[in-house]
Amino acid sequence: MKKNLIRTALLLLLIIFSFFLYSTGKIHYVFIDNKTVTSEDKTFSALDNVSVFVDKEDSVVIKKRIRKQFSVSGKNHKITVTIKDNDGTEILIEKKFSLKLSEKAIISIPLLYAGEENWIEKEKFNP
Amino acid sequence: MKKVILMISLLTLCIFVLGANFHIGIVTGTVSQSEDDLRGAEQLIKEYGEVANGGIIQHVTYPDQFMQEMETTIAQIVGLSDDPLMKAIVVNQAVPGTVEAFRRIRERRPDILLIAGNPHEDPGMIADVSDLAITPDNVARGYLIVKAANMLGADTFVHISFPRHMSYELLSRRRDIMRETAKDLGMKFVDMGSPDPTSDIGIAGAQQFILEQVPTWLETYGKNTAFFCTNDAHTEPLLKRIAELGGYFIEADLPSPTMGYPGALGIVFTENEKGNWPAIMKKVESEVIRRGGKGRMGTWAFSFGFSTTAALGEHAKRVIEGYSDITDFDSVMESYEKYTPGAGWNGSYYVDANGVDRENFILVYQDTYVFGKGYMGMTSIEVPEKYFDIQ
Amino acid sequence: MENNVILKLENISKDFFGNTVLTDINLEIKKGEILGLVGENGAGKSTLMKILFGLPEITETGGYGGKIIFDGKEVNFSSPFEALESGIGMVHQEFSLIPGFTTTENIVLNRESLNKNFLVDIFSERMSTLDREKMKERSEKSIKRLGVELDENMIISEMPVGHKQFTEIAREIERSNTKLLVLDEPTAVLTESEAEILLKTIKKLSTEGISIIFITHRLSEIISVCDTVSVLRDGILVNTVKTEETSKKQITEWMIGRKIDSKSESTDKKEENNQEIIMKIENLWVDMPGEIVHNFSVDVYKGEILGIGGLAGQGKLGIPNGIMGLYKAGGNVTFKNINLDLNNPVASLKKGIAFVSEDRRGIGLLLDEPIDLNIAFTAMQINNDFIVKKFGINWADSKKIKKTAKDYIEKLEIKCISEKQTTRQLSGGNQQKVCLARAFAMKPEMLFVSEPTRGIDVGAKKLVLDTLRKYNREFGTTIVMISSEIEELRTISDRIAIVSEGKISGILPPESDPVEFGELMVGIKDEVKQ
Amino acid sequence: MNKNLKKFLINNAVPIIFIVFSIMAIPVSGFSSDYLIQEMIIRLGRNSFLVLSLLIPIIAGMGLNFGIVLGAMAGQIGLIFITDWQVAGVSGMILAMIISTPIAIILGTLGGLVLNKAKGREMVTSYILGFFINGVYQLIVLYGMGKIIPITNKSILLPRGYGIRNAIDLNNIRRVLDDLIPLKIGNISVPVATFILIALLCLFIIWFRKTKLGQDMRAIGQDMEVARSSGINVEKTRIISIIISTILASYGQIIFLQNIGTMNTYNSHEQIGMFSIAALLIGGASVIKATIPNAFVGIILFHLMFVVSPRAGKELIGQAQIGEYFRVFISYGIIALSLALHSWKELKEKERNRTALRESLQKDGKVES
Repeated sequence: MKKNLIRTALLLLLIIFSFFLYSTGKIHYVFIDNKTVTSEDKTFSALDNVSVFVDKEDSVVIKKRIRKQFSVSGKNHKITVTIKDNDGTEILIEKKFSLKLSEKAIISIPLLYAGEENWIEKEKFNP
Repeated sequence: MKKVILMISLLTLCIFVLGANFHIGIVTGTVSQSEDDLRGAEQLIKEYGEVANGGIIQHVTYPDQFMQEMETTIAQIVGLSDDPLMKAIVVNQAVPGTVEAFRRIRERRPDILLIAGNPHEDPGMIADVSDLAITPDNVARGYLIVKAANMLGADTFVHISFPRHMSYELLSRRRDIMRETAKDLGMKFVDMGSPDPTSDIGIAGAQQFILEQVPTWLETYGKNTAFFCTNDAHTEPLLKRIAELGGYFIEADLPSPTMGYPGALGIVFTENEKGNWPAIMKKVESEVIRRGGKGRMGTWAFSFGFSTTAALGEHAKRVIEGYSDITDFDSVMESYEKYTPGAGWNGSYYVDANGVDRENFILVYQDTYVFGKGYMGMTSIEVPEKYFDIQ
Repeated sequence: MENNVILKLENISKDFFGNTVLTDINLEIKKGEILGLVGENGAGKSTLMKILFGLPEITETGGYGGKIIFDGKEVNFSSPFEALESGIGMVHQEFSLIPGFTTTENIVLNRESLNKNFLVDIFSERMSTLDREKMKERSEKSIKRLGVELDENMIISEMPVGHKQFTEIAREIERSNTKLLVLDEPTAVLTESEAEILLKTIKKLSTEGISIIFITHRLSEIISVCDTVSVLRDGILVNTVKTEETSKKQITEWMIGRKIDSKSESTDKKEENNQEIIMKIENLWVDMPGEIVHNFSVDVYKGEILGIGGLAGQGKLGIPNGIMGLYKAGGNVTFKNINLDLNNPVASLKKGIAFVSEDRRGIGLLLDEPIDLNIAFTAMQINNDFIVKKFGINWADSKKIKKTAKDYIEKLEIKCISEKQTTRQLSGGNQQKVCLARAFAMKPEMLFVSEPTRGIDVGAKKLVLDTLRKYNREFGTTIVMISSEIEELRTISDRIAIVSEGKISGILPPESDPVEFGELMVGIKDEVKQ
Repeated sequence: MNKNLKKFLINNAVPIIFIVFSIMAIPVSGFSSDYLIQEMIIRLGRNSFLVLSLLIPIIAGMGLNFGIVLGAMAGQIGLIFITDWQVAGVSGMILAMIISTPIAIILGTLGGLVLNKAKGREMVTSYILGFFINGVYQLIVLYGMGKIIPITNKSILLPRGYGIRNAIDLNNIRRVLDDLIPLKIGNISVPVATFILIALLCLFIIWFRKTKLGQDMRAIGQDMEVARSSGINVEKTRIISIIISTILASYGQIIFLQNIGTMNTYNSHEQIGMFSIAALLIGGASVIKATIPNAFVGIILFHLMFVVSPRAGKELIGQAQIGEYFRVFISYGIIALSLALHSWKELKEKERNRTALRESLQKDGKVES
């Protein structure tokens, strides 16, 4: 009897632990677009010399009209964008965002650069 | 004494070739698994010499049982990066394990160009880790093979495969495109199952199955039936029966005049002919015509395996020497044409399911050659856009 | 008085599919009593013990009849573990020890002292670790109780045989509740000094109140240690008496039982006393499964018929099989003063020694070949008989083969349609005759015949024996005949050697008292007569 | 020859032959020592768990458990699930282990039950059992997944909507354990966390041998009938030993694949049993006795041969494919050799035991010499 009690408790603990593992390990996709977009009748054109990294991954150069994909695990994330202007000055943009278990994010560099509110779009994700 | 002379001649050779201070690693299957790939490597060795003899080509092979012995495949490919002069590694075919091997090489030697021919692993995976990947354009071919069959006069199209192959995304996608094309061209499409030669039934059993079934199929669907099979082992018995009994065979999954034809028609090549594609074509063509397969049976005039190994090696050399860019489509086509005089090539970039562009993943195809008829000019036919959207 | 009885067997009977092996056995053992249980092999001792222990093979074959009352309660054990639980310990004939374990590990086998840990609560008791200290203590205590010297850290497989026996007993008495201990031939493998210690131990245990059933073939041990002795014969309890009221001779008579004329019908005795030795066997050992010969020495005289008898499994069958090279053997065997190459069947055959095996269907006959070829086969192979040379090639001389076969068919009265009949179709007796014919066809100087009458009917038996004797008398062939039936040996042999525990326990003339044979068979060493 | 030396040579014939082969082949192959050492460290980390999982059934006298293929399949099913759910990192790996455990227990029980019906022929039976379960595995993964078992991730699902793809990218958990605690000595990186896990497993095995269960297994391994007559539940204990082995193998396969980074859904497990057993045998183990050092020595020698022989063959003969054939010849030839040597060793052992028996009988005066 005592044994069964201990076993049940341990099993429950294991299941809770599994859920914990699931939530900390769950992958989210972050798509980053460097494409010209039109938002509220304004056009934000794609940028040159953009490099991006999300969380601690290595930085990636995103050419014009290209979409790149990042995968990150966990809830809270940080995106760091480095943009080199035509005159050679570097602009660094850092943003934090968090995602629910089944969400993916689409981030638009031109919108982010322009400081627009809707730089990030979160969608329900069905792989 | 002999040894001394050998040593001296080797040394002199070394001095001569030292000008090119880089090596290119080529990984292929063995003769028993994929002879043409290996012949491509031999072609490169003939041209540029072997590392052991002071040349630039280092050739190794992956295991015959590559599905089970992935560890060895990885070790073989990674082993090449142990050479500090190694500047490019070409794996053709890029069997499972190549992705991981490339990842490992990237970590230790980011300077090495990694090129994959005909990858077996998922396109997305290989595109992530390699500098360049090339595979037959099964999307375009899905349309073009059926189209060619239609042009020759076939009214039914039979696609022969088995679940393991259908678990390869590009293969099953091609099947779906073929089905769609057949429908659009007003042909009947049959999706035929067959035993997997790597299963317990073995190659012999799988071939027996084809030998026994083709006459029945021809009876059921009529003489104007074109056949296509995804497996190399199935090709030989299929060709044998088609030559005897009728039906159409446009091209093999990995088309080559040496694919299936020699075994099916009992053609033996001399040592000189091996790797000499015009001579091989001549011999195969005359035999096919003699057996009455004129205008019904086709292939690519140059083996895809052979031309890919050779062309990728050549392309790698050009890139290292600074003559071209690794993802330069035209340069790749040029390299192909260098080894396939007379045959046309075409292709496109790969776009994955998320719409992400893969600039380093090129899909290519060669013009179809029908024996007794010549090139079909398939490379100049535009493939309608809608077929690219079939996932 | 009744309270003192620890075990009572009432009317125990048992049959295996209609084959009665035990009839109405009644036995009683008191607390602290030592009961000797004797009987020939196959008399039913082991079946009785199996019933007592509730072995599955008993229940699977229909159970037993009668009642067992142990410690005042009627019991019917369904497994040996239940028997062990209630306090009956058993020391087996074969060592029931784990060879790679130490003495201690064996003594406390499956009753180890344990240290608990947290995993026990999650999984089971078996996750506890062993408490080696305590285990050692327990085994030391148990060894002390036995009163013997045993190294508790020694690996069993490196131990002398005697110590293994003690380890087994120590294990049984380590169980705190053991009230009755069954010892199945514990002294069979011991040296005399070891056996003495064991007997002392048994006495000691009985004074501590443990009752003991002592099964042995050594009657002197029964006399010296047991309080009572029970004799089993052919499944019947012949007698139970106090040991002080009986003698070895009496016990042996009960065991052997059959009333036979002490004068055998053997008549045709050879007059001349030929003492020329044709084969000298010294220290022969043979590694034949179930018939291990340890150290067998005997001289075979030219022209005699030497009978070799003994209980089953004592090694008599191993002798010819070893000499003929069918099983691995060693020792010195000389044939006509020349050393015989053991482990080489052809060498023995080439020297003119033939063998009619007890395994007729296995190695004796080519079952799918005709009679004539069977008869000629060995002679063709070994002596190049029945062979004609034509064009430089050896051909079988079919005419001669046919003639010889017909000859033997007639002489031995082999019942068959023709000499071309395959031997598979023949009856057992006739197959045996073909085997003999084949041996005769080789014209051997010496012939080993192993169990020639096994499985054939009485008429055929007589014929086979007569043939052997006739052949011996006519050609002067030396014959060594191995048989389980002493009577058979007595009718034909000139001398009879009895084998016990792999070596010779004595040689007797055929007219000796059957009791003497019996005594030799069960290995009463001190009464060996030449 | 000295008797002890001879005995030593006979007992260690297999590793000695391998060492000799390796010593000859290493210089010929032309690999740098850095590369070889790195490769051996990777392979130790990758394979040790699998090879060590063979030890417990050997203790229980069940021989070499080809049935670890069952465990490998359980591990792969765990990996399929975490890939489907997109759980990455160490969390993903541990989750895969948790998922694979009940599957391994079921498969292990099944395996144990079958092996109990085939006492004395465990090795062949477990080998065949691997094939049988492989069929079931294929059925589940190729038809069940996506149809009955919900799989949502399109990237691992076949385009037809059910069944798992031929190859699964394990990038999510690729090398997470190996790189958990990074350590680089010179040019060589050491998977510290993996080695810690392996060390823990070794400690577990050592501890396990001291438990009551371990003692029972040893007893059963030496003499099943005696163990049974002493009241040990032989059948159950044997099943437990197979279950433990299967669970360990499933973890082993997960560790193996996290290092490899890709999973051949239908083939990755197939050669696991064969190669692990070969490695163990080459390490000097036998069907009845295997130690932890045997496992490590075996992995190093076997994989050294595997890495070195293709290149050695190529350099010797000059043709790339000959290298591959040379490797196949050497590797499989040596597995055959080690099995043959093993049975030869057993024969010698038996002969020696018999002589010893005779000698001891003589000593005891049962047989006068």
